[in-house]
Amino acid sequence: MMLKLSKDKIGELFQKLASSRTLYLPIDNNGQVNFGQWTPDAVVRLDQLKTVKSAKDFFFPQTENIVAFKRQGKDISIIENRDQNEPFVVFGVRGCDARSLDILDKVFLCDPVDSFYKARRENGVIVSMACAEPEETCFCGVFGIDAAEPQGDVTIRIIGDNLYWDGKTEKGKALGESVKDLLVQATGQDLEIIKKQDERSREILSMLPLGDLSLDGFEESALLEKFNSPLWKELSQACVGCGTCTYVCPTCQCYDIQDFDTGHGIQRFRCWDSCMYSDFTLMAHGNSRKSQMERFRQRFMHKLIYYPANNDGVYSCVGCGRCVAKCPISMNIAKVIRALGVSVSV
Amino acid sequence: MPINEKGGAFNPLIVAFCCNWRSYAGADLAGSSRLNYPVNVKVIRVPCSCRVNPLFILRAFQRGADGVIMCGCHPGDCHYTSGNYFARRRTALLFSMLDFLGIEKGRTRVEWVSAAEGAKFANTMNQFAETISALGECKRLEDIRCVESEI
Amino acid sequence: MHADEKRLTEIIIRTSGVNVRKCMKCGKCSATCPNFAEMDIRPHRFVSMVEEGDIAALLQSKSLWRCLSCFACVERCPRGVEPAHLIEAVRMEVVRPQGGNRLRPEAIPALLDESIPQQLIVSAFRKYSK
Amino acid sequence: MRRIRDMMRSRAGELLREGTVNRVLGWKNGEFYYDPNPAVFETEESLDGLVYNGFSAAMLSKYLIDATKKEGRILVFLKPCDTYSFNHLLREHKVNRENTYVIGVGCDGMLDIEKLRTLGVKGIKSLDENGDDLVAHTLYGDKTLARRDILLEKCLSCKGSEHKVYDELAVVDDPWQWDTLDRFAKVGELEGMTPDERFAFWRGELSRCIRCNACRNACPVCSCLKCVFDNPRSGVQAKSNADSFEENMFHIIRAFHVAGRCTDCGECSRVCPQNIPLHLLNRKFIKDINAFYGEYQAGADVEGKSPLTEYKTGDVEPSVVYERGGA
Amino acid sequence: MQKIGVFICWCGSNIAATVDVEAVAEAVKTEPNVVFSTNYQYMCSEGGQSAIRNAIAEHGLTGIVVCACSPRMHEATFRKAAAVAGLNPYMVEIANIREQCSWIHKEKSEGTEKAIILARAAVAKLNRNVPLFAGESPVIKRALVIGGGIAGIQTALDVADAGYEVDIVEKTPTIGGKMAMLDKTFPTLDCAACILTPKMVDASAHEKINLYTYSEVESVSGFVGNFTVNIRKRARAVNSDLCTGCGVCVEKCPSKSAKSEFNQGLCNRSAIYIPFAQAIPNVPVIDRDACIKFKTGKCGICEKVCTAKAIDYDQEDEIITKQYGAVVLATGFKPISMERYDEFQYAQCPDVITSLEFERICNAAGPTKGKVLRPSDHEPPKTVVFVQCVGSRATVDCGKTYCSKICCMYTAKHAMLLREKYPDTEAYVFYIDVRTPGKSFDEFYRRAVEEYGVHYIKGMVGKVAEEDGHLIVQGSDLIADKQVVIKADMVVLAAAIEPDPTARSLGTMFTASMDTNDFFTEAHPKLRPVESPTAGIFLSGLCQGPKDIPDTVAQAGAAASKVIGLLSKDKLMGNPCVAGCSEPLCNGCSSCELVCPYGAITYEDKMVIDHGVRETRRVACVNEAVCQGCGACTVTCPSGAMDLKGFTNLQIMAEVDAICR
Repeated sequence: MMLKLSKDKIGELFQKLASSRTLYLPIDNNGQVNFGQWTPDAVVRLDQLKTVKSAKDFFFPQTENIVAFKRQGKDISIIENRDQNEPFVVFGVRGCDARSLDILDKVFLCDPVDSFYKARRENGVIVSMACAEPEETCFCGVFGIDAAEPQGDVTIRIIGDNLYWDGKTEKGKALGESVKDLLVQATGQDLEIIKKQDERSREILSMLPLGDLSLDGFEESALLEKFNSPLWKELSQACVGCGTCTYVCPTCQCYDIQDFDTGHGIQRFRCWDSCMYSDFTLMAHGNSRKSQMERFRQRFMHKLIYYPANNDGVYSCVGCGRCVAKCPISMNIAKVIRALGVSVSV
Repeated sequence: MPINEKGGAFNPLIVAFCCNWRSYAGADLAGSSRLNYPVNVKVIRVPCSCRVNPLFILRAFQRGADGVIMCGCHPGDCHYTSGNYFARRRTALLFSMLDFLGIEKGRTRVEWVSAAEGAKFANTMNQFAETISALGECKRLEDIRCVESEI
Repeated sequence: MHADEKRLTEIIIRTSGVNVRKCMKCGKCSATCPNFAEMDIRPHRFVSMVEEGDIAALLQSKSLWRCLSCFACVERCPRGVEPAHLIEAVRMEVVRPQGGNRLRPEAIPALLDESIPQQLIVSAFRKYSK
Repeated sequence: MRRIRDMMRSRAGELLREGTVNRVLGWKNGEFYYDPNPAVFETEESLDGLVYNGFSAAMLSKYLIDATKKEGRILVFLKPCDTYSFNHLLREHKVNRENTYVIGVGCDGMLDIEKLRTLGVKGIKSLDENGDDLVAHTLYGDKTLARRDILLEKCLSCKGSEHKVYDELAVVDDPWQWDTLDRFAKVGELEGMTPDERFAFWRGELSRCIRCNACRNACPVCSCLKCVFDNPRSGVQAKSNADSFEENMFHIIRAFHVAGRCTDCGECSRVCPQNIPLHLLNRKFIKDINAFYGEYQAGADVEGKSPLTEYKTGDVEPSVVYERGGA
Repeated sequence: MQKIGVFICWCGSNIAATVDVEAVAEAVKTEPNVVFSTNYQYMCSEGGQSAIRNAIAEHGLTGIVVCACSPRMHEATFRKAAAVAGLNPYMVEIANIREQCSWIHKEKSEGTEKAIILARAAVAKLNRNVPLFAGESPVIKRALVIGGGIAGIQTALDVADAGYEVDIVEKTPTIGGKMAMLDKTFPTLDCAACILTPKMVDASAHEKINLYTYSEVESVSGFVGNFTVNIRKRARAVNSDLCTGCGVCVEKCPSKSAKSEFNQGLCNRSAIYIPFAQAIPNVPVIDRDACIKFKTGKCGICEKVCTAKAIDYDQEDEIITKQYGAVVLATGFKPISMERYDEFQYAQCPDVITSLEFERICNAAGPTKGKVLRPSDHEPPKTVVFVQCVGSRATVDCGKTYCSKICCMYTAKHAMLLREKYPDTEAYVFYIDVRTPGKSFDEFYRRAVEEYGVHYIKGMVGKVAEEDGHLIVQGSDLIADKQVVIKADMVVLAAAIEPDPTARSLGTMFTASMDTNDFFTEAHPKLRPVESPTAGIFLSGLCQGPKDIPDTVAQAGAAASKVIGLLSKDKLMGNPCVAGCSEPLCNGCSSCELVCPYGAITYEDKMVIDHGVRETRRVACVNEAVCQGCGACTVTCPSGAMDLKGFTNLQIMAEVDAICR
């Protein structure tokens, strides 16, 4: 059932949503837009196509404390930190990010289940948002994502003066119920407008320059051939080994677990790791991937071959294009797909 | 007496890095002359002021220090001839940077104290402790993970 | 020592800014004093008497009015004690409490003399009137 | 810049052919006009992919640390500001000058794609550069822009068109010129604020930090084989921005470690995915160094000591910091 | 995993009165790896040390923390005790709970709390300690003495007599120093020259002593046992090997208008000169500023008259590089300048002189051949006023805050000699105090008063004015409470003495610390009075503080015995707390090399194994014998490759953490 709300009442909507749970949505901090907690004076930027970081933070935060060890005299007590039961809404998630959660689910919800992640998934409601003006860096279509009508618990579209609210799942419908005073039934004319908008969006999406990227050749059977490709050396030469691509990526899921000595005890936390880092998977004997080329290769092999091989052919990339936009030296997955994909098909 | 957020009397924590040859000896002299200075001042002995790494200073603030003071030989009188000259440049720049980041500049200090200046050491510590008491708890460079109640 | 003298000693030490304990009793102040013969209490004794709090005698001293304020003693003292400032401070204690304006503006024209510099009048006015 | 690109291609071809060099380090064209990436070209044919335009900002000096360890001589293209970093690396014995052939390339100022986007230009496929006039071809039509409006922050206070080190030059007689700004203006503005305002400013900026290490890894001065922040045995290792302290600590220490060495190349701010003005930290140190110890430009030459490895007996006391106004 | 024992000292009541030692012992038991803790009345006593030794054996301790007085006091004691029990001495940490805790705090609760924190910090540091082993370095069996006055000569003779080579570097053309300028010495009144010149001859004739006169130390490197010193031997323009010391050149020299330094400028000397008759070496030197040949190129008379052909105008300064195991500073003193004391008219009246000038006037070899005559008109004075404490004990202007110590005695001597030679001459002494602590000193002063009738007036001189060829001295007589005016013919000022100005640069060169008055400081004011805090540097004579000749000679001997003690060792155990470079982390950037004050760091290309990767890298190498352990390199190293043993980054951070916990 399509509902709608006049755009000038959007503040009331946020107020209402935030009254019963934490509301996260794109907020401007000195020109940079990231998902953040809504406050009445926050600068909300729903027009921003891409937040710098993705929405994965709310389910798989950059750092989280997992357990603490407290020292009293010579005794050590263990303190659990599992209190992720706060309900929250992430509002304005684009199609790519919405899809990325499926990819993370496959990692964190398979056995053994990551209880921290699971708790957050259960407590979080995704309000996704349709893209009307995609950018040249977008290539979600390559992974079968329809940015004009993204998945999510609720999907919204902002067209003209209206916000259209489409509750899709039980969770989404329940959320709609909690703000039903603000929403009215969309008319037939509205549905017409929506249809037209979706068509226009899809037309632009089809014209995107990266839309022609082909994933042919990234099959499991080509694993060794890809692994041994001489192109990795050439492609990785520019890589400076920073973690930008992995940290802005909505699907990167590697983490490290470290201990922090607080002086009163030990706080064990997990934090994002990046396969681009020289200390990634560093072990006592050293690093299993000694060169940046090996680390660079790992990232793309994982996204394009290892992951799909283990997950029914689903690639660990949603084509959000953040890495395309943010890489300091403009090396990215699009260039990798272009270089390696073509080399096989030729 | 300033009151901290927890409602108790504010007892500032002051870390003093003292070079072994002059300032630490000056602190000893303050002791053997029975010159009082606040119990809040805790001295860490380093061979020379040039051994004081900015990491140590930030570490102290991270762990809840409210003020950090570095004492060394008077310029020109370094046991190692030039260590304090390097330390002087390093601290001038580092403390200027902390000020630039909005850390109250009263929280850092450099003082040259010779082995004969027990009284100067005690006076310096008294003054510094007063300054820090007036500034109150250091929040801006504190690491919340190190606050005891957080764990 | 009388409570009053004690209070006066403190005032004199405070207003003069002199630390009488720095004196090492070398007598160079008196040795250098150009008006030594006229002084009943000599600069070096002035210092020790303030140190002892013997203010009553100082208040009566002729030296208060015979000190030329030449500051030779201040200049020569090897310990920076500044006896002349002490004398000045005691003098002010005598002048000020004795009440009222000892120099009234209307009295000035009569005092005027070609040879008296203007500064002297101004300085006297500052000292002797309230 | 197209003229310079042509010169680069032809000279690179000649040098490869005559065997003076066996590799060429330059910028390779990408998917769009604005995303050339640093690349090594080993054959004359591959030089067709060599580009040089307003988006060749990525500095090539740091790549030479590894590249010059390899056999043979490598040709590198350095913009004027890149030569300072190259000199700095020479000073610290990080690159092998003998294995390097430097062509100094002229520069019209590099462009900031973020600024273009902020100006509302979306879906940029390519650009035409012609002096001050730029035309962006986008998914949503063409847009005309002025070059001066979208220059990278670091280029607004350009150090000048002089190359500090080179074997030969590829420059034009009539480069596009622009007015540069006082590089310390923003630092001065911050210094003029109250400590509370400064704290609020930096908290706002640094709170965006995601500890991706791009600033560090792109920095030509941060060339440690293993950074203290990556070393589990250093006692200060920190992989995540666990809290505000870590953000402060990382950036203060990073700025301190490059103090007196930073060439003010501005790469840290350019590469920051969160657009944190990190260069201001470095410029604060440079401004203080200039004020306390005399003007110093790291990378202007190869010899001599840097401000933190020398001293004068009459140096200012650290109390100079406290004597400046403010609380 | 360490096993740490903690020992808390009461220091009698010094600690125990303000620190609850039981509570400290109890509190530290919960610290990581602490397996034992106890307290004892005097930890440094044999009983305390044996308690430590026993606990080490009984509990298998791997490290100990002693909570006691300053580590500057007893760290060495406890390290030795640990070593006896088989523990590495660097597994000992001291928590200073006396000087930095019990003595500065009054409240027992506060003191106890702080002592616990300090103990905790020491335990935290100790948990990061590793055994350290000192390197050895050889001892060069030769000493350098800087300064050829009585202090330097005596030290050199004593060291040389023990069989070690000694070089004396003296900046003037002769050894002898200030003592050579003196007439008689108090309180025995024996002639200074008579007792000094034999020693000068001994020094020059001693086969183990080598003199470098007219020479200065140019630069120094190295460390205790192995200093390398560059000595600049200035050109005399006279070949010492050829010169016979006949003195014809001095006689014939036409330029005779230079002031005689030896005679305090009271008379002139020639451009080529021997400072005084008994000078050693007896070789003239050409004063290039006064010499006509050097100024105009003409003259050359000395060269013509020299039968030995010793004159060499082209002679150049020579740099001599030698190695020494020990260095003795004996740089001496000079009277302060009287130029700024306008009240005494020193600069204006030639008859106002300093005591040292008076010495020369009294001396038979002096400008007046021993007759006391006024410099202005060469008439014998009828009345002489001596003024003591000129510039001493003064806190203002150009004065010195300290007592110059020798003035009371030499002034009594001067007045006495004057009255003895000229009974008709009146002598007045203005004094603030007369200080005569010394054997037969007060008797000497009383003799001057009682037997020789010297007038002692308690008070200071305020003014000296010239009037009709006399000096009108106006001073205080504090006992009579009157101002006295004396019509004198000569005024003698007992000027304060100060360290020789060359001491400052030598102090910097040798890293010998100085006090605010530029006297060298001793390693301990009472227990190590002849050693500088810098190892291998010893102090002799007035460069350490004002003293008279017997004290100087005694100190010179003491310094010599310390030098002999050092040189008698074949090897020195080094300080193991030195810098070390972790090669896999080193970037080869050279920053550490640039800041090292000792040149202890060099760079080498080395094969480095870094996490299984083998490559040749340019890495820093520390010369452990040269490194003194300041740590400048550790902070300048961005990657943390450089660390300082005994004070590692992790150790100091552990202390910070423990204190801030």
